Amino acid sequence: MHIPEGLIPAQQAAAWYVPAVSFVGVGLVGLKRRLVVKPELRPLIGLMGAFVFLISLIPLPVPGLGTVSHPCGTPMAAILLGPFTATVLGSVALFLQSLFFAHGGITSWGANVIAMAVGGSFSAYGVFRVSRRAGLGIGVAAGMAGLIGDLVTYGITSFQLALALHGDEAVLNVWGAAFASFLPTQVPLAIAEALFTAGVVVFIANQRAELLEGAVVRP
Amino acid sequence: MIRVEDLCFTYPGGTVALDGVSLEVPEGSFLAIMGANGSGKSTLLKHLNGLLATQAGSVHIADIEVNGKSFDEVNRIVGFVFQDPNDQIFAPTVREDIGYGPRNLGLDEVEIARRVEKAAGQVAITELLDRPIHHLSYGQKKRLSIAGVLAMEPRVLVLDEPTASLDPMGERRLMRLLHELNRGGMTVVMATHDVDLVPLYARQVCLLRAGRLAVSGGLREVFGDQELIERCHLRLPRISYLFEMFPELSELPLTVGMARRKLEELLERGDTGPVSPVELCEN
Amino acid sequence: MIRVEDLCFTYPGGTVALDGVSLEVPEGSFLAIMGANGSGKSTLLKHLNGLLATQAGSVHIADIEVNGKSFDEVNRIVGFVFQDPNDQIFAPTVREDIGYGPRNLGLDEVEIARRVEKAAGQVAITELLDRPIHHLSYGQKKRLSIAGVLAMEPRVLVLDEPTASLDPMGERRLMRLLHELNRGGMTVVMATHDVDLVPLYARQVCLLRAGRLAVSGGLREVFGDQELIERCHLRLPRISYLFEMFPELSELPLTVGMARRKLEELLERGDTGPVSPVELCEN
Amino acid sequence: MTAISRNSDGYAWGDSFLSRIDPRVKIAGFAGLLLVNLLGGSYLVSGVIAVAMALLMIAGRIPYRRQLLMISFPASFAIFTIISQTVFMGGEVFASLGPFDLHLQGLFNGLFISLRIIAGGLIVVVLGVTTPINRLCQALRWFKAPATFIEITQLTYRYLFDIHGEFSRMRDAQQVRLGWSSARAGLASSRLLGGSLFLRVYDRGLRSSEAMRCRGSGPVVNGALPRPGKLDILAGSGAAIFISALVMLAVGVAA
Ligand SMILES: Nc1ncnc2c1ncn2[C@@H]1O[C@H](COP(=O)(O)OP(=O)(O)OP(=O)(O)O)[C@@H](O)[C@H]1O
Ligand SMILES: Nc1ncnc2c1ncn2[C@@H]1O[C@H](COP(=O)(O)OP(=O)(O)OP(=O)(O)O)[C@@H](O)[C@H]1O
Ligand SMILES: [Mg+2]
Ligand SMILES: [Mg+2]
Repeated sequence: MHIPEGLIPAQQAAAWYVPAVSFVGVGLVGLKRRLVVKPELRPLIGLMGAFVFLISLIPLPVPGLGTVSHPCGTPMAAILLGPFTATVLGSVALFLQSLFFAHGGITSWGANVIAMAVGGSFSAYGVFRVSRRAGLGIGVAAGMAGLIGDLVTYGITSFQLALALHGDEAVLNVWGAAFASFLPTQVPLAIAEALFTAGVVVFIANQRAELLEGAVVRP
Repeated sequence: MIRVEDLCFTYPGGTVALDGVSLEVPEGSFLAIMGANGSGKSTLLKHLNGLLATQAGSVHIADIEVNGKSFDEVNRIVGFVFQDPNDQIFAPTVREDIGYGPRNLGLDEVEIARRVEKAAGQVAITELLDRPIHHLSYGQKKRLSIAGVLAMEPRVLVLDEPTASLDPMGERRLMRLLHELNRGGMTVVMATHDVDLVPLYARQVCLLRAGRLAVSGGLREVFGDQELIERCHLRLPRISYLFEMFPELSELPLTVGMARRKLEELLERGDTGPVSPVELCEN
Repeated sequence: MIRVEDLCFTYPGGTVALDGVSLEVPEGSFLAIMGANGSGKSTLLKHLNGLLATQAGSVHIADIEVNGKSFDEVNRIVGFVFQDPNDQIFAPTVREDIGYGPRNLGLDEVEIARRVEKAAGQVAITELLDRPIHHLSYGQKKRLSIAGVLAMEPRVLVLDEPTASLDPMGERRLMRLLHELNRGGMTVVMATHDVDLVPLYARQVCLLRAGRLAVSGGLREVFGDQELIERCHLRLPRISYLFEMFPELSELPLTVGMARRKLEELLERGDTGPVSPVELCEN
Repeated sequence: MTAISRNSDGYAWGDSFLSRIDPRVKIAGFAGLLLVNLLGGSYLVSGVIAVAMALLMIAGRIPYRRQLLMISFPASFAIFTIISQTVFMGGEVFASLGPFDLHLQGLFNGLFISLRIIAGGLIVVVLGVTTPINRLCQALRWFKAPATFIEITQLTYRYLFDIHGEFSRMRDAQQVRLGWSSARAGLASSRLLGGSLFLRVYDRGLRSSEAMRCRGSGPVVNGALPRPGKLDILAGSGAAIFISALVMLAVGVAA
């Protein structure tokens, strides 16, 4: 789930902004170069951005807490386009969602970028690469990437929530509690994300292998 | 068969697309809806099968009120052909796309196959049946989109510019097919910009202008008011303009057949040459 | 201006869409490409600006060979209007979409704004300039897709069925505009199914049949062979059929204007009534 | 039932005094509000902001069902906040629930943060719902946001409607041919829809990128914004006065 506007206190919001802006900045520079060399990448990038937007907007209620949760979509983007580009796409999706659906927020954008865009993309990409190197099939590798990317995102988000709302408890305890309380929703969600990521990647590998250029590290 | 009462529709952006349109289409009619680009034709048609939900006013098809609840029921009666074929076709191959509707009607496989063959034949795409749909030309997609609806054998056929992008022979075939189906009792409603075609086939015409019904009635009523026609961004059939050279005529002919009879009168000649193909369907 | 030599093209699915087409279009021509659905018109046009890469044969525009390397250069010369406007327009609003091409030509903002206004006026969508494109009717999208190309003021204009889905007044305006631009020196190539329109504007016609050039030449040459015309799934202009009632005529008239003169001859009348709008552009 | 009737940004393209205000003024004003909301540190400040935003929405005739829907997401977080604060904050215990002690001060703090969330959510909603994306991007460009970021934002936005459009068109086309009239048909149709959606949108995207290439393949750039007018100056000074008042309120409460 994206952390809404106003939840994180100002100092922490600012602190999350620093790494978020750095990652997005590096991603933007790389992406700009990519678009100069390969302008025909635009539709795929726009499409993935929109998919990340839509996928991370599918609300599923978390029982007992009143909040909603959702898959991320960044793992799939990271597999298809690389982690830095996926980070940019995630950050754009978060920006648009906060404006048009009050889903996430402007001051909490930095925190959300770190969790969903950076965390989701890089962990998924790493898992995908490692699994492919280890000789796993493309579907299995993508599924693992989806699963881990999703769980990492929620690990970071619950840490951010814990940090913002721990009150007088130790942060780590609250983190544990938050993570545990989201688990009943998060595990099925992570599995859904895994299946979805695997499905799309396999589908593309079968139908339009050229879209996967570079992403598929041969085992 | 179709009763539209006081229909209004405003799009989310604030464009008023329909503004109090009322219309009565008896069973077995052949109605042409005409009007400028953006005058609300597609919006009106999309109400006839519940694709757009009424905001004010009501639509009845065969005495069923069209709304979310009656959607499936209405769509068993009404077949709808979209303006852009890319909006309408979605199955992987031509055969599957045509068979989609019949299958959902619960027909058995033999009947489905029969209908697919028949509909494909009607729009002359039989040899394309096993092509994937993204390997079709635009006009071929257009034909496919019509076949998919014909295969459902609806009682009412609503078509949004069915002849745009068809080649002339395809256009003629389609119009004759519609004419025949209409004679067999099917109610046909089509939006079109082809003023030369309308007098050949339609019996009732309704003209939209900026979301309002400018006029509705028989051919003579509608095409009689040349000034209104032009205010609606239409024109008379080309053949009519030819006869403006005879100021003594009280009525301009609208089709080749009419023109011919008129000319024979004018020339006081009795002989009739061979009948040309465009005249055949003229009513 | 355009030289197509022995062009062949086979789609990945195995469909042979072009099979040895050669064509020479001098600067300042107005060429209509006609043919049945699926005869290869769009495929041919997409070669003229390098959208499809030649598989065999060659295409030259203004003596530049069209290929991947010359793509941008060629597209500064050739403006291309797609058959489906939904494929062509992509910017968020109408204004941005029209301005897209001029901006990429490196023009300054003032000039861009001027061109946007002018092109929007030419296709009569000035009052839609600030609409988002997904709030347009199909015909409005069609107009926009044409405006986006006009704003680039290309030397060659290639249009794939530009008049489909335009209302008759829009159609007439567009054709007159093309006629004027053509008079100003622009080379115009359009694929179209409208046989009634072609004789009014085009000076050269080329007929495709199953990927081959069936005939290419002036109006008389092409429309003279009625049997060939019908084998290509076309027909004569409607007005011509009217004159089949005069078997003594050696040549059927193709436009209202021609018909009128012919009729005046036949009736041996000298008086001319008021000139009708469709005749104005007749050449 | 169709895409068109559910276009979520319909309002932004409509005409209201809120959507006419220069987006730069709006962004500056709303950024100020966001900061005050976050730094103000009092019920009063966030409460006043929330009420003011609600009034703006009513004055701007933003469809109220949408308001509720939009604000429901941040509101759901409020519940979570209240629970966690009540449990984890120290201070006076007013009740206990199983292993957890419930603290009064935590409850109050939770309520305060919730109010801040609601106020913040409302600010963002009002900005988002009254500013068409292209004007927003124009303003962002003026504020020197990276060009690539803006371009990706526009591309993403455009494809949102492509996906949404393609999805709803396909679903409409299926419904019209009775693809959703029974559970079985619905299952088959949804499979068809899911399988084809990605490729269809991609194909459409590919075609529109071809079209872009024909016209020069640069990024879609918005023209410059017109100079601010009377309404903008009025709105800008209104916002400035309101924000200063809030700041003073915040300082007063803190003192
Ligand atoms: N993307 C594609 N993949 C495979 N085959 C195609 C593709 N596009 C067109 N074809 C086939 O190539 C042939 C020529 O198509 P083309 O689009 O050039 O026809 P056209 O003359 O433009 O027809 P229309 O009048 O319907 O637009 C047709 O038989 C068509 O089925
Ligand atoms: N999805 C939409 N959102 C907002 N406005 C729309 C939408 N679709 C159409 N409109 C507007 O509603 C009006 C009527 O549109 P409609 O599509 O019914 O016209 P039409 O008569 O079918 O035109 P055409 O001949 O171009 O197909 C137009 O002004 C159009 O701009
Ligand atoms: Mg329409
Ligand atoms: Mg074509």
